[in-house]
Amino acid sequence: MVTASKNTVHSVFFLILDFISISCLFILIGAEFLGMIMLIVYVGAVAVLFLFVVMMLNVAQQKNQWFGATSGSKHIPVGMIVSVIIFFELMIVIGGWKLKPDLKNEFINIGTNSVTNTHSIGNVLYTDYIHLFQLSGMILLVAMIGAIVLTFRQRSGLKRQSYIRQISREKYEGVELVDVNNKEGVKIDV
Amino acid sequence: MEILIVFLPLLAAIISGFFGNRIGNKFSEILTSLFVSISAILSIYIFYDVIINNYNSNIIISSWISSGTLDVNWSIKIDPLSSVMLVVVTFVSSLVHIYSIGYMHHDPHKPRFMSYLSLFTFSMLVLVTSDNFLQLFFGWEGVGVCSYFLIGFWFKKQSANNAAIKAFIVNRVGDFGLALGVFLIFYYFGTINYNEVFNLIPNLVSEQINFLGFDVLAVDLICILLFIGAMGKSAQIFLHTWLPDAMEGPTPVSALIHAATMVTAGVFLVVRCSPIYELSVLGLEIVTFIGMSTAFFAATVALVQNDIKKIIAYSTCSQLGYMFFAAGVGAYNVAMFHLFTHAFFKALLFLGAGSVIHSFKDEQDIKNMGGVWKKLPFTYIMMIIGTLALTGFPFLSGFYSKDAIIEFAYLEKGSLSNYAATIGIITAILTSIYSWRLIFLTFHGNFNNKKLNINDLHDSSLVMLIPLILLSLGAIFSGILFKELFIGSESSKLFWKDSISFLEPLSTNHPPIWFLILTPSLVTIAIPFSYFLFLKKRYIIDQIVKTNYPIYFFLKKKWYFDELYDFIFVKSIKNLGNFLWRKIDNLIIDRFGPDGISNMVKKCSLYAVKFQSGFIYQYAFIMLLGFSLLLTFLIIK
Amino acid sequence: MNNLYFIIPELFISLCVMFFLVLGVFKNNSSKIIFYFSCLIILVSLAINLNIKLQGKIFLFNNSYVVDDLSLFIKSIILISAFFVMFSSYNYVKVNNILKIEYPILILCSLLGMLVMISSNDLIVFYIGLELQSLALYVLACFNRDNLLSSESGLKYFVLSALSSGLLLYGCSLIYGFSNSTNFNEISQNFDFEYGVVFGMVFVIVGLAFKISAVPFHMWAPDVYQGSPTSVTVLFAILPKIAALTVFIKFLYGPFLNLFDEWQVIIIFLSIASMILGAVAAIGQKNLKRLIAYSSISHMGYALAGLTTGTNEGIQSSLIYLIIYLIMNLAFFSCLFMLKRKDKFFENIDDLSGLSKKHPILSLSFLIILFSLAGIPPLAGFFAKFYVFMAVIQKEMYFLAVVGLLATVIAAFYYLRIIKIIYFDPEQEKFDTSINFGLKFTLIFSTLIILIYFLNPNFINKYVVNILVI
Amino acid sequence: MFPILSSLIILPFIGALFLIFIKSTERNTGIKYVSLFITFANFFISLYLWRIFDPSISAFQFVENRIWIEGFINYKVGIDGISILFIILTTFITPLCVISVNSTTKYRLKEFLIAILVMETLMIGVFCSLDLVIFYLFFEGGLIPMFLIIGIWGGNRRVYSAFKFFLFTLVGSVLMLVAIIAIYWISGTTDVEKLYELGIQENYQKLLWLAFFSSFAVKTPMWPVHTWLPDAHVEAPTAGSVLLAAVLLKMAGYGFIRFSVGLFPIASIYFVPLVYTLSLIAIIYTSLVALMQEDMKKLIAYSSVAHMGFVTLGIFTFTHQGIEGSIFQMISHGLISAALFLSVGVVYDRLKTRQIKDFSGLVNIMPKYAIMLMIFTLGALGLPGTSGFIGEFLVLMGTFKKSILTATIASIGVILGAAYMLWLYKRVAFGDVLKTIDVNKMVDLNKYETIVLSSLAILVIFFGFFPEPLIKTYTVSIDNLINVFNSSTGLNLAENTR
Amino acid sequence: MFDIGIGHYLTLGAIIFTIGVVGIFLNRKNVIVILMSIELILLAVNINLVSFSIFLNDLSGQIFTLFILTVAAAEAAIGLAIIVVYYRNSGTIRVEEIDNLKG
Repeated sequence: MVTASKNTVHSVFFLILDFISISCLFILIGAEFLGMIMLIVYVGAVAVLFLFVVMMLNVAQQKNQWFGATSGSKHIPVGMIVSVIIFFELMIVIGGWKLKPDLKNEFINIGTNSVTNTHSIGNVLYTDYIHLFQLSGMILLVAMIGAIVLTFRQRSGLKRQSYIRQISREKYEGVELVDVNNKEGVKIDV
Repeated sequence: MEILIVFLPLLAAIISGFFGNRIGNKFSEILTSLFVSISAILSIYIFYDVIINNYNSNIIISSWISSGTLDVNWSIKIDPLSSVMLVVVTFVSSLVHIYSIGYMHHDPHKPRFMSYLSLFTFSMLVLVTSDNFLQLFFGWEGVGVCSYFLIGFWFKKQSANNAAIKAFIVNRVGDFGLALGVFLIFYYFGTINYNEVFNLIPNLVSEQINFLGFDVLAVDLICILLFIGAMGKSAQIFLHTWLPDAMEGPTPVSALIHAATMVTAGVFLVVRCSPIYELSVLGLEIVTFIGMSTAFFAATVALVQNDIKKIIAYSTCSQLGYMFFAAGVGAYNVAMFHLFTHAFFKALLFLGAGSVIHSFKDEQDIKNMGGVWKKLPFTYIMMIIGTLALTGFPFLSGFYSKDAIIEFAYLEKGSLSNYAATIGIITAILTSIYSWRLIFLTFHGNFNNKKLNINDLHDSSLVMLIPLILLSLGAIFSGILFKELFIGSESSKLFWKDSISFLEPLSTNHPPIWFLILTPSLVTIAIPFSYFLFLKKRYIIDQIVKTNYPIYFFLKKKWYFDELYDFIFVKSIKNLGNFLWRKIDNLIIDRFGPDGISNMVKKCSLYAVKFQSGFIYQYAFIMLLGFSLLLTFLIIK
Repeated sequence: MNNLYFIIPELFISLCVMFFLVLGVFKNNSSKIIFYFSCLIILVSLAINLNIKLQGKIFLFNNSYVVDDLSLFIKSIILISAFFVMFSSYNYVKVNNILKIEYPILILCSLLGMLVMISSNDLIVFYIGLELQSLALYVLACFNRDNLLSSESGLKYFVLSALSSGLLLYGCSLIYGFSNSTNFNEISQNFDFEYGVVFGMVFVIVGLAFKISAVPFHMWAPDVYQGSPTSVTVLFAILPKIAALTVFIKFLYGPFLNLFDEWQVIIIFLSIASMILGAVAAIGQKNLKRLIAYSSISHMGYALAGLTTGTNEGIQSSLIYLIIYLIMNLAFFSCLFMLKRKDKFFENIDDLSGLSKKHPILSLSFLIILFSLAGIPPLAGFFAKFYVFMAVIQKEMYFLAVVGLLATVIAAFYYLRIIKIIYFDPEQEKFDTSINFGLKFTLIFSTLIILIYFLNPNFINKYVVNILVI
Repeated sequence: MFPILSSLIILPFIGALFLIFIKSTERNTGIKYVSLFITFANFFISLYLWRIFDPSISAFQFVENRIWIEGFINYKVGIDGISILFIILTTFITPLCVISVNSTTKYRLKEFLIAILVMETLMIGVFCSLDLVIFYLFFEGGLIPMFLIIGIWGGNRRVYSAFKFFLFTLVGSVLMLVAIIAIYWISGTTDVEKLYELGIQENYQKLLWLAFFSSFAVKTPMWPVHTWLPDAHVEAPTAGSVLLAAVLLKMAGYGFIRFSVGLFPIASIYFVPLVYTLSLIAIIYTSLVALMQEDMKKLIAYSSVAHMGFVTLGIFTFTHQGIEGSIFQMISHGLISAALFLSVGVVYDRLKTRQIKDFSGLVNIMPKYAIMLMIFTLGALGLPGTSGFIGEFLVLMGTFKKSILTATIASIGVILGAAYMLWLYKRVAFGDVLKTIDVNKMVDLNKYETIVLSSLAILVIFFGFFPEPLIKTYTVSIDNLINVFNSSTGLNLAENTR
Repeated sequence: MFDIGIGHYLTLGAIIFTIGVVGIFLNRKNVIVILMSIELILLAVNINLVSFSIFLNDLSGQIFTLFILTVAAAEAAIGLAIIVVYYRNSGTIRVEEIDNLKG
C-alpha cells in the first residue's frame, strides 16, 4: 500500500504502519533495542519528515492510476515479471540458508541472559565499533550540512538585526560634530 | 666500336631531346643524322668483319639485375644474326633520319622528333645486340614506347593518340606472352642468358607442363609464348590491328618502324630462338600457320584499302607473314634474308609514299591522287622499283627472298608446308595486284585531287630523294649480292654458324623447274592484269564489288577485327571497370563495409540515445533488469 | 593509540572539516580561504599519507580496518587527484556562484568517505564509508541549487544511488547471514559455495558497478554528468570511480576469491557491455560532459577487463589504467573549464568549432587528450589499454581483447569527431584567455604527462608493481 | 657508439618542436628553411648510414638496445638490408614534400610542416624498430599526423576521408596489437631478433598471422579493404598523398616481409592461396577500376592498389626474385607514385580541379611538365628502363616459379596498367587545349617543382638501368630471410633450379 | 504453536524488498513515494540482518542495523532536501515529468 495508494499522505501512513509492525517483530524476536530505536527514528523522525515535505509541497493527491498510466505502461507487465523473478530467486536463496553451528562467533554472544540486548549493543558499539560510531556522526553532519545548503535561502533585501554591530557600535561612528559655516550649510552625503 | 654503335644514337637522342630548343633545329637534325650515320657506317664495318673474319664478341657493359640465380647484364653481343640486324637497323635508320630533315621541314617540334627517332634506333640496337632475354625485352618495350611516341607525335590529332595507345597496348599483349615465355625459361633453367638457355634446352624436350589446365610440352609452350610476343611486335594476325592505325604517325616513322625495323623484331626473335623452335614441332607449325594466315589476310585487306600508307602497312603485314612462315618451315636464314631485303624495298616504298604525300600536301587517300607520274618522275621511279622488288619481280631483291621462301615451303615435308606454299603463291599474286593498284591509282589515270592544282606538284627536295636512291639501290641489288651469303646451301656453315641452329640441315634439293617459274611469271602477269583492271576497265571492279558486296565490305572493314576487339575487349573492359567501380567498390564494399558499419553504429547510437529517456523509473528498471539477468544467469549456471 | 598513526590522514581531514565548519560560521566571506585551505589540507594529508611506512598489512579496530599497500597507494592517488580537481575548478566554482563554505567541506567529507571505503575490511565500515561519500556527492550534484538541471541530476543520482546501495545492503545482509560475519577476512573462510553468498556477491557487485557506472548500471551517469556543475562532474568522473574500483578489487580478490568462476563471467559481461555501449552511445552526443560520461563508461569497461584476469598483473593493469584515465579526465575537464566567454561556460561540442585557429595551444592539448582517450599510441591512453590487454591476453581471453579493441575503434570515432570540430570546422568567437594559475598548471601538467608518458612508461609501474593483492 | 638511428628518428621531432616556437610570418621563410634544413640533414644522415652500412652482413646493424619498460620491452632499433632502403626513401621523400609545400599549402603552413616532420619521425621509427611493441607504436602513431594532414588541409570530402582512413587502419591494427601481446605471452619477448631465433609455435601461427595480416592488408591496401585509399589520396593535400603513397603503404609491405614471413613461416605458406587471390584481385580489379576513373588522383590511387598487389604477390612467393622484386617495387612505387601525386598537385594548384575531363593538351602549354609526367607514366606502367619495370618483372618471375596461373593473370594486370596510364596521359596531356582552361594560369613548372620532379625522374630512370645498388643492399638479408624461412618450414623452396 | 522460524523473517524481508523495488520502477507518481520505497528496501535489509543476527547469535548484525538506521535517516533528510530543491526549480515532482536530462 505504501507504493500503491493514490494519496501520498496515505502512503506515508502505511509506511508508518509498516515500521511499527516491523519494530514489533524485532521486539518479538529478541532485539528490543533495535525495535524501539526503529520506532523512534523511523516513525518519529523519518516519517514525520516525509509527512512534512508532502504537506509542504502539496503533492499529496495523485491523479493517475496505477495501471492506467498515461504513457509507457507497457513496461509494467515486464516489470512485474522481473520483480517476481527476483523475488523467487531470493526465495531460493533464503531456502538455502542453514545454521552453521561450527561457525559460532566467539566474542559477541547474545546468549547470556544476564545482559540485556541494549546493554550488549552498547558494550560493543562503544568499544569495537567506536570509529563507526564517529563516522556515522559524520554522516549525520553531512546530512545536516547538505539539507541546509540545499534548502536554506538567505534572502537578500531583508533587514536583519545584528547584535554584534549594535553592541560594538562606537560613538564616533554614529555622530560627527560639524562646524556649520555661514551660508554654506552642511553637506550630508549619506 | 660496338659501344659506339649502340650509344651514339642514345647520345643523339638525349642531346636533341633535352637541349633541342637550345641548340636549334638545324643543329639537332644534323647531329642526330650524323651520329646515326656514323653508327651505320660502323655497323657495316662490323658486318664486313663478321663476314670476312668471323668476328664474334660479347661485350658486357655492366651488370643489370642480379637476384638469386637471375643474373642479367647489359651487353652487346655481336654474331652474324645481330650484325645483319645492325646493318639493317642503322642503315635504314640513318636514311630515315636524313629523309626526315626534309619531310618534317615545317614541323615545330623537329628536335623532339629526331630525338625520338634516335631513341628508337637505340632501343632497336639494344634489342638486337642483347645476349639475354631481359635486355631483349628492354629493347622490345623500348621500341614499343618509341613507336608510341612517334605514332602519337602529332599529339593534337585524336586519332594519332588513339593509334599510339592502341599500338602500345596491343604490343603489350604480345609482350605479355613474351614475358611469360621468359618466365617459363627462367622457371626451367634459372637463367635467361641465350647461351646458357640454348645449351640447356635439349634437356627439356619431353618435359610436360600444366599451363592453365592444359598439359603441354614445355618447349612447345615456351615457343608459343615467345611467338605471341613476336606476333604482337610483328603485327601478325590477331595482334595486327595496331599496324594500320599506326600509319597516323609521320611517314618516316612508318618507314623506319613499321616497315624496316621494329616489326621485324618478331622475326628476329624467332630466328634468335631457333635452338628452341627447332625442338618444338607444334611451335613451328603454329608459326607457319600464323605466318601464312597473316600473309593471306593482310594481302586481301590491302586489296581494297584506299589509304596509301595503309596499303603499304598491310603489305608489310603480309610480308612479315612470309618471314614467319619461312621461319616456321625451318628456313630461318631465308626469313632473315627476306627481312633484310624487305627492309630496303619496304622502306623505299614508304619513303616514296611519304614523298607523294608530301607533294600532295598531306593527302593520303589514293582516290584523291592520280596522273601525276610526270610531275613526280623521280618519286615515280622509286616507287616502281620498290613495287617491283616487293612483288618479287625477277632479279630484284624480293624475287630472291620471297621465292626462296615459297620454295623452301614446298620442299619442307611438313603437313602444312604444301598448303603454305600454295597460300604463298596466291598471296604473291595478291601482293602484285594491290601493289600495282597502288601505283596505277596514284600515278596514272586522272588527277582527282580537288584542293590542289596539278601544276603545283613537284618532286621533293634533294635531302628526301637521296635516301630514296640509296634504298632503291638496296632494293635492287641486295638480293643478288647477298643471296649466296644468306641462303646459299653452305650459308649455315659459312655465315650463320651457331647463331641459327638447324636441327637437320636444310634440304638442298631444288624444286621442280615449273615451280620455280610459276611465281615470277604469275607476278609478272599480274602487272598488265592490274593495269587493265584498275586503269582501263574500272567498271569491272565496280561490278565485282557490287556482286560481292559482302565480301568487299568484309575486306574493307579489315575482317572486322577492330570492331570485334572493340566489342570484346575495349567495351567490355570499360563496362567491367565501371561496374566494378560503381557497383562493387561504391555500392557493395563501401556500403556494407566501412559506410555500412559506421551507419549501423550510428543507428545503434541513436537507439542508445533514445533509450536514455531521462525517466528515473526506466533507469531503475534497466538496473534491475540487468541485475535480475545476472542472477538468473548464475542460477541457471 | 599506536594504531591511530595509520589513520592520521582520515583523522586530520575529519578534524579539518569541523574546524572549517566553525570557521565558516564565524567568519564572513571565508569561502575563498576555506577553499584554498582545503586544497592545502588535501596536500598535507597526502604528505602524511605518503609518509606512512608499513610492513605488510596493518589491521585496525578489531580487524575492521586495514591499511596496506593497495589502500595507501589508492589513497595517495585519490588525494592527488582531489587536489587537482579542486585546484583547477576554483574559477568555475567562483563564476557559477556556488562558492560556499559547504562546497569544500562536502568534498572533504566525501573524500573521507572514500578513504574509509578504501581501507575498510568489514562490511559495516565499507557501507558507512560508501554512504558518507555518496551523501556528500548527492548534495554536491545539486549544489547549483537554482539550476533545474543540477537539481534534477542530484535527484536522479540520489534515487538511483539509494536504490543501488539498497541492493548492496541486501547483498551484505545475505553475505552476513550465510557467512556469519561481516569481516572480510572471515567471510572468505566461512563458506565455499552457496547460493546465498553468490547472490550476496551479485548484489554487492551491482551496487559497486553502479558506482563505477558499468553497463547496465550506468544509466545515471550521463544525466548526472551533464546536469551537475562541471566542477562536480570532474569529481564524479574521477574520485568515486577510483574508490569504487578499489573496493571492487578488495571484494573480488578478498572475500569472494573462492567464487572466481562465478564473478569472472559477471565482470566480463559488465566489461564488454560497458566498452561497447559507452563507445556506441557516445557517438550521438552533443554535450561534452555527456560525452565524457559515456566515454568514462567505456573506460570503466577497460578497467574492469583488467580485473577479470584474476592475476596480480591484471589488477595492476587496472590500476594503471585508472591512473592514466584520471590524468586524461583531469586534462579534459581542465580544457572544459577554459571554455569560458563572458562568465559563461560552454559545454556543447559545437562550441568547440574552429577552436584551433584562435587557441592553438588549447586545441593542441585537446588533440593530445582526445587521441590519448582514444588510445592511439604513443600517448598515455594507449599504454593504459596496452597493459590491460597484456593482462587479459595473458589469460588467453582473446575474445574480450578483440571486442575491447574493436570498441576502441568505435570510440575513436567520436573522439575524432571532436577533433574534427576543433580543427576542421569554421571558427567562432574567441574565448576568454584570462585563466587562473591552478587551471593552467593542471592542464599543462596533465597534458605533458600524457604526451611524454611514452618516454618512460615505467613511471607508474614502479609504484604499482608492489601492490600484490593475491 | 653514436646512436645514429635514434638521432635519425628524433631529429625531425626536434625540428617539429623547434618549429612550434618560431613565429609564423606572412612569408614563412624561416619555417620553411628550418624544416628544409632538418629534412635534408636527415636525408644526408641516412645516406651516410647507407655508406657505412655493410650489405654483406645479414644481421641487424647499428642496433641500439635500451630498457624501456622494465623487464618487459626494450627500445630496440636496428637496420638490415631490407629496412635501410625504406629509411632512405622516407628521408628522401620528406624534403621533397617540404619543398612542394611551397606552392601547394596556402594556410597554416607551420602546423603542416610540424605534422610532416612528426610523420617523418614515426615513419623512420617504423622501419627501424626491432621490437614489435615499438613497431606498433610508430605504426599507429602515424595515424595522428596523417589524420590531421588529410583533415585540415584536404579537399572537400576531407572529413569523410580522414575518418575512413583513420578508422579503417585502426581496425586492422588493433588486431595486430592483440597478436603482438599474444606473442609476448607465447614467446616471452617481443624482440624481433630473439623471435627469429626462437620461432613461434606452430599452432599459434595461423591466428597470429591473420591478425598481422589484417593490419597490413588494410595498410597495403589489399582488396577488399582498399576503399579508404582512393578517398584518402584524393582528399589529402599533395604532400599528404605523397607521404601516404610513397611511405605509408610501404610500412605494410615491410611488415609483411619482416613479420608475416619472418615470424610465421608456416602460416605464411598456409595462407599463400589467400594472399595470391587477394593480390590478383587487387591487380586486375583495381586496374579495371582505375581505367574508369574520372579523377586523376583517384586513378593513381587505384593504380597504387594494383602496384601494391604486385608487392604482396612477390613477398609470398618466398623466392629471391619475388621478395627482392617486391622490395624494389615498393621503392620504385615510392618514387613513382610520389612523383605522380606531385604532378597532379602541380596542375591542381593551377586550376583547382583534378577531373581528367577538365584538362587536355597540357603538352602545348606546359611542355616540361608533360615530359615529367610522361616519364612517370611510363615508370608506372612498368616500362623497361624505369624502376617500375624491375620490380614488376622480378615479382612476376618469382611468382611464376610458384604458380604459373597466378603469374599469368598478374601479367594481364601489366597490360591493363599500360592501358589506364596511357589513357590518362592521353586525355590530360595530348590533344588540343580545352577552351575552359585558363592558359594564363597554366604556367609551366616553376623552379621548385622542376627540382622536385626532375630529381624523382632521374632516380626512376637511373634505377631502371642500374638497380644493382639497391638490390645489392638487401640481397644478403633476403638470402638470410629465405634460408631461415626454409629451415623453419622444412621445405626447400629456395631455388627452383630443375 | 505456529513456529516462527528464520525462514519467515527472511521471506518477509524478501517481500518487502521486492515491494520496495517494484515501488521504484513502477512508480509514476511523485518522487517521495520512491523515497519511501527506498526506506522499505532498507527496512527489508534490517529485517534480514536482525533475524540473521538473532539466529546466528551474533551481535554485529544488529550493530549493522543500527548504522543502517542512521544512514536511512540521513538519506531521508538529504533526499527530501533534494526533492524540495527540485520542486522549487521545476514546480513538480511527478516522476513522469523529470526528464530534462536525457539522450
